Amino acid sequence: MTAPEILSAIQTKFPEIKLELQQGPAGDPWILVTSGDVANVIRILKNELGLNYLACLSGIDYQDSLGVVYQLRSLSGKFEIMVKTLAPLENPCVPTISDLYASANWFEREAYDLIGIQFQGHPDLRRIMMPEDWVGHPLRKDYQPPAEYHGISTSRPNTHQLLDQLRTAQNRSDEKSKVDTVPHVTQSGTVIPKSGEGQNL
Amino acid sequence: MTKLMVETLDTESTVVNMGPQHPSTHGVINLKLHLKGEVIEAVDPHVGFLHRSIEKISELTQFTGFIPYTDRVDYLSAMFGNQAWCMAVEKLLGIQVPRRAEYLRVIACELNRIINHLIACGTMAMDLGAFTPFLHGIREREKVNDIMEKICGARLNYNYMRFGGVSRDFMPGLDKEILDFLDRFEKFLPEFNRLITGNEIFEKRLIHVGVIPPDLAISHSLGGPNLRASGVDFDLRRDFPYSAYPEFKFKVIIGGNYRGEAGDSFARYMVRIEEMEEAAKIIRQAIAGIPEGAYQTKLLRNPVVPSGEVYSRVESTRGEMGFHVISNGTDTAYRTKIRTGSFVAMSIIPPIAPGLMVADLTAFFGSLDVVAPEVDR
Amino acid sequence: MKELYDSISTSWQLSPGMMSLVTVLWILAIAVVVLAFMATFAGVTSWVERRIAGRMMSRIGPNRVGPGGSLQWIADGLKCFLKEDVIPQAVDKPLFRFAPYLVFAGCFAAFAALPFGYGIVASNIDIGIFYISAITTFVVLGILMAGWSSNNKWSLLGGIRSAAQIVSYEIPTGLAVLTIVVLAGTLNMQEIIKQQGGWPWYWFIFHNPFSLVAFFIFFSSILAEGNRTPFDLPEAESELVAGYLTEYSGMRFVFFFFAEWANLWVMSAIITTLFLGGWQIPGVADLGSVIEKSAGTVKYLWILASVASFFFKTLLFVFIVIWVRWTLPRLRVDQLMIMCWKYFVPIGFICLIGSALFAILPQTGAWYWFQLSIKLILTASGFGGVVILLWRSFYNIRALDDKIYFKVWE
Amino acid sequence: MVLALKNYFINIKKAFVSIFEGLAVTLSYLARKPITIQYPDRIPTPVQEMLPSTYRGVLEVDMKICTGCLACMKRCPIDIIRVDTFRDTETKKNYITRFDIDIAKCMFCGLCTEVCPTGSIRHSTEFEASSANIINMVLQYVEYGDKVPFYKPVKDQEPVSIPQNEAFRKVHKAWNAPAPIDPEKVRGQVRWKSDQSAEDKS
Repeated sequence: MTAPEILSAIQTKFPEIKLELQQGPAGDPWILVTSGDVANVIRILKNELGLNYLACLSGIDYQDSLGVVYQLRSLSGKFEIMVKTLAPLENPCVPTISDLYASANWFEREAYDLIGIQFQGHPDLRRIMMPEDWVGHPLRKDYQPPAEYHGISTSRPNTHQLLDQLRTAQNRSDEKSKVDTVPHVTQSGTVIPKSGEGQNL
Repeated sequence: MTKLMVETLDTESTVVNMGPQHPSTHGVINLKLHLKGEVIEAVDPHVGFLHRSIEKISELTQFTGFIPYTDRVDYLSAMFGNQAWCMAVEKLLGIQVPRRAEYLRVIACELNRIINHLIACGTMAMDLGAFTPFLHGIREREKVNDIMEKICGARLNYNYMRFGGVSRDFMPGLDKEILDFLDRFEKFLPEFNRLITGNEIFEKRLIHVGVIPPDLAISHSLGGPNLRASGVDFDLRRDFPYSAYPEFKFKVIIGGNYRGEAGDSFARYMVRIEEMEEAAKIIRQAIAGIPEGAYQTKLLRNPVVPSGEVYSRVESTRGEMGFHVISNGTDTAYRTKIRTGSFVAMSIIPPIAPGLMVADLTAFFGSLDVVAPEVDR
Repeated sequence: MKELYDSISTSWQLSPGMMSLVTVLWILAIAVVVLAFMATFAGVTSWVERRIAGRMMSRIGPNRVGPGGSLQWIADGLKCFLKEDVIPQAVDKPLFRFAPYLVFAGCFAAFAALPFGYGIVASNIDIGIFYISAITTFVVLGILMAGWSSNNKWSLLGGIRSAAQIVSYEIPTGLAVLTIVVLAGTLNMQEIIKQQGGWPWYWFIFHNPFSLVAFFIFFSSILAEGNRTPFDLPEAESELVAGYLTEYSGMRFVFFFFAEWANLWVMSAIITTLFLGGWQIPGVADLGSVIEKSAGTVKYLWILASVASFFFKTLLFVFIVIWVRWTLPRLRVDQLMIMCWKYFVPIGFICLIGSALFAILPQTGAWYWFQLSIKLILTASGFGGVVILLWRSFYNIRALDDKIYFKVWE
Repeated sequence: MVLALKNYFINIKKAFVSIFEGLAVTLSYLARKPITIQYPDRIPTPVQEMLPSTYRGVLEVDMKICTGCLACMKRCPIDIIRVDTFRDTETKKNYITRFDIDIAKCMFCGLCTEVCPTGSIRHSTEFEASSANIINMVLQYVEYGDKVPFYKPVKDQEPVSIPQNEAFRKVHKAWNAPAPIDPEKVRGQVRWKSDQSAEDKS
C-alpha cells in the first residue's frame, strides 16, 4: 500500500478526520494530521490497516512549530507510512500513543527530553538522555548550551587558538623558537634520527 | 498475633544499582534493581551516560562530514550506520549507486555482521562466566579486522561509504583473502559450538530465561535477531529490500528451532550463531557475482541536498537502524533522528525482567546484545 | 617426622621443661615449613594458572618478569602489599579486618593433616580426613564475615551465596569421603593411602563402579567448596561485581586469593589421597612395606620417590581444576542447589551403599577374580576416556588446519 | 515417572558429553600457537611496516606538492586543519605560512585525503603519536616563520611525492618532548577557557 492508498482508505471510513498528504521536493511523502487527531488516526492505522510496528518516532523543531513524526510499518503487509503532526511552540501538547505501541514510551520520553514536546497521557514522562536537573531541551533550534554543568566546563580549549596565543606570548617575550634537536623516539623505542633539518622548502 | 508477626516481618525490597560501572552492563548503563533476595521485583533502566549528541552534531556538520559520526553511533557495526546515512542522503539527492558499489557495500556489511555477532556471542558467554569463548571470538574477529583494514583503512570506525558509492575499490587479491577467511570461519564455528553452545550448563542458563513473546516483541519494536528469535518472520533485507540484497539467496533465521522455546535467551543466541553462517553465504555469493564497473559516482564534495524528509533503514546487527533525515535545501541536515536497535532493546527490560534472578538478568541482558553508545547516541 | 621428634626426645635426655620448649619450637618449625610451602605454591600457581589460561585463549599470559614470567607472582604480591590498605568508612571494621585472616587460617589449618609423601605429614592424626573436612568449612565463616562486614549489597549477596553453597556441598563431599572410608576402613590419611596398591586398578577410584562415580561427585563438590568455576558464584564477577571481595584491596585482597590458590593444593591433595593412591608409585606393588623394609639412603630415596609421585598426581589435578575453570560457564544459584540436592546427594548415597556392598564381598576364589576384572575394566575405560579426550583434542587442531606447536617459554 | 527418570539420566549424560567436548577444545589450544603480537618490543618488524598502505594512520602532508587549495581545511568536519596562506604582492607569488594539524582531535576519517587534488595530504601508517603535552599534538608541517610556495600541478604528470611516513616523522616530536614554550613564562597571558569561566564566576 502506498501513502495515497492509505490516505484514501482512512478518508473513506472516517471522512470527519482532516488529513493531508504532503511531500517535499525530495524524499518520502507523509500524512499530516492535526495534533488532536493523531492518536485516533494511529489507532485506526494500527487496528484497521495492520500497521502494527512503530519503527521510529522523532520530535522535530520546525521553528514555527514542533512536529512529531511517526514511522509506522506493517510487518505482514510489508508497507510503511510516515505520519506527521504539528504542535504549537507555546504549548506543544500531543496525545501519547504509548498505549498503542509499548516502544512509544521511550521514544516519547526522548522527544520530550530533547525537543520538549509534552505527550499527554504518557505514564512516565521523564528525561531519558539528559540528567534530571538539566535546563532546556537541547535539540530546540533556539537552545543555548550552558557554559558549565555543576562546575564542569562544557567546552574544550581550541588547540589552534592556544598555539596562537602561545606564539604571540613567545614573540612578546622575545624568545626564539627552539628547534627540537632530540632524536625522535617512538613509543615502541624505535629511534628515528631527526632528519631534514635546515631543509627549508 | 500471626497477622501482626507477618506484618512486622514483611521486609522492603533491596535496591541495588547495577551499573553504571558493572562488568556485565556492556558499557555505562545503570539498571536500578529492586530485589527480593536474588529475585528481581522491578528494574528501572537509566540510560544517557554516553549521550554524545550525535543528532545535534548532524545539524552542525555538512552531510559528508557527518559520515564519520555515523560510525560512532554503533561502533561494533559501523558499516550499518554508514549505509543507513548514505542511503538517506542518496534518496534525497536521487543518486543511483553503481551496482559494483552495492556489492562492495553488501560484502563489507556482512563481514561486519559476522564480527559483531562474534562479539555478541562471546560477551554473552563471558556474562555467564566463561571467558575463553570470548577471546576465541575476538581472535577470529581480529582476522576480519585485518581485512577491514585493507577494505577501508580502519579497524573499527570504518567510514567506508560515500554518497553514491564507497570510498575505495577492493585491493587486488582481497577477495581471495576474504574467501580464505570464510573457509576458516566455517570450520571455526563448529568448534565454537563444541566449546560453548552445546555446553549443558550454558544451555541450562539460557533456555526459558527472559522469554519475549512475539506480540510483545512487535509492540516494543524490537528488531533484528531479537525480533526473529521471538518467532516473527521479518527481515528488512528481504521484506523491504535495499542495496543488492534482492540478488542474493539467504535464509531468514527464526528462533525456536533448538532446545527451549522461541523468544528465550538461547533462541536469541542461536539466531546470531546461524546468522553468521548466513552472512558467510551472502559474502560468497557477492564475491562470486561482483560486477565490474565504477565503485562510486562522481565524488560529491559538498552536496547541497534538496529539502524533504526521508526515513531510511537498514537491517543492522542489533535490529533496525533508521535515519530520519530532514533537509531544508542546504548542505547541512536540518534534523536527524537516529533510531537504533539497542534503544528499543533496552526498553524491553522492565516488562521482562521481574521474576528473573540477578544471574538471569545478566544472561538476558547479554542476549539482547545492547551496546551502550547505540542506546544513547 | 614423628620418628625424628621421638629420637630427639629419647636421645637428648632433656628435662621436662626443656622438652616442652623443644615441642613448641618443633611445632613452630613445622608450621613455618608448611607456610613457606603454601605461600610458594599459591604464588607460583597464580602465575601458572594465568599462563595456562592464556594459552587456552590463544594468548601468551604474563611472560615478562623473570624467565617466562615466572617471577610475576612476586611482583604482583609486592605490588599488593605496598598498596594502601583501603578500609571504607561504612564497613564493620573489626570483622572486615579479621575476615581475610580467618579464610586464610581455615585453609592453612587443613595443611596440618595433608600427606606429602610416605610418612611426611605435619600431624598424622587418626581422624585426618574428618579433620580436614571440618576445618576447611572454616573458610565459609570468613567469606560470610567479609560479605557482611563490607556493608555492600553485592558483597552481602556473595557472602550469602557462599554460605548456602558451601554448607550444601558439605553433604555430597562427606558422602563421597564416606564411600572411600568404608572401603579403607580408616580415617587416617596415611592409612588410606596404604590401603591402596601401586597399580591404578588397586586405587580406590577404580575399586568399583560406585567409587568411580563417587570420584566425580567428590571432584565436583570440592570445586564448589573451593569456589572455583563453574561454582564461583560467591565472586561471580559478571553478576556480583566481585562478590564478597568487592570492597577489599591491597594486602587483604591478596590474602583471599592466597587462600584460594592454596585451597587448590588442598583439594587436589585430598583427591590424590582418597582416590589416586596418594604416594603410591605405579609399578611398585606395595610402597609402604618396601620403605619399611629398606634402610639408610635407599629408604630416603624411596621416600623422595613417594613425595615425587604424590606431587605429580596432585599437580595433575591442580592442572585439571584450572583447565575446568577456563572452559565452563557458571551455574545459577538454584541450579547449583538442584545439582547438589537432586543429583549429588542421592547418587552419593547410592555410591555409599554400593561401595559398602563391595567392601563386604569376600576376597577369595571367584569373587576375587570378579572384583579384579571389574577393576581392570574400569581402569581400561578410564584410560580409554583419556585417550578419547586426546584424540578429540587433536581432531580439533586438525579440523581448523592448525599446526601443533609446543613452546612453553614464549 | 519413567520419563522423569529417563530425563534424569539423559541430563547427566548430556552434561558429561558436552563438558568433555568443551575440555577437548580448550586442551587442544595448549598445543597451538598463540596469536598474540607482543607489541611493541618482541616483534620481528614494527607494526607500522606490517600495516597495509591503505591504513588510515596519522595525517601527514607532503609540502612539496601542496597546492594550497584549502580543500582539506574546508572538508574537515571538526576543523583540525589550519592552513594560512599569504600572497607576496611584489613577486605575485603565493605562500603557505602555516599548515597545522591537531591530531589530538583528529578522528582519522580520511575525508580530507579524498578531496586533495595532488595527494599531498594523506594518511601515514604511523599511529604512535601521543604526547605528554597537548600543544605537541599539533603537527606543524610548516615550521613557524617559514613560508612554502604553492605547488603548480603540471599537466599529464603525476606529482612526485616523498615516501609514506617520512613527512610525519620529520615533524613529530618525541612523546615526552617539552612544550614549545615554557608555560611558566607566559603565565597570565594564556588562559584555558575553563579557567576563564571559573574566574569570571568568582
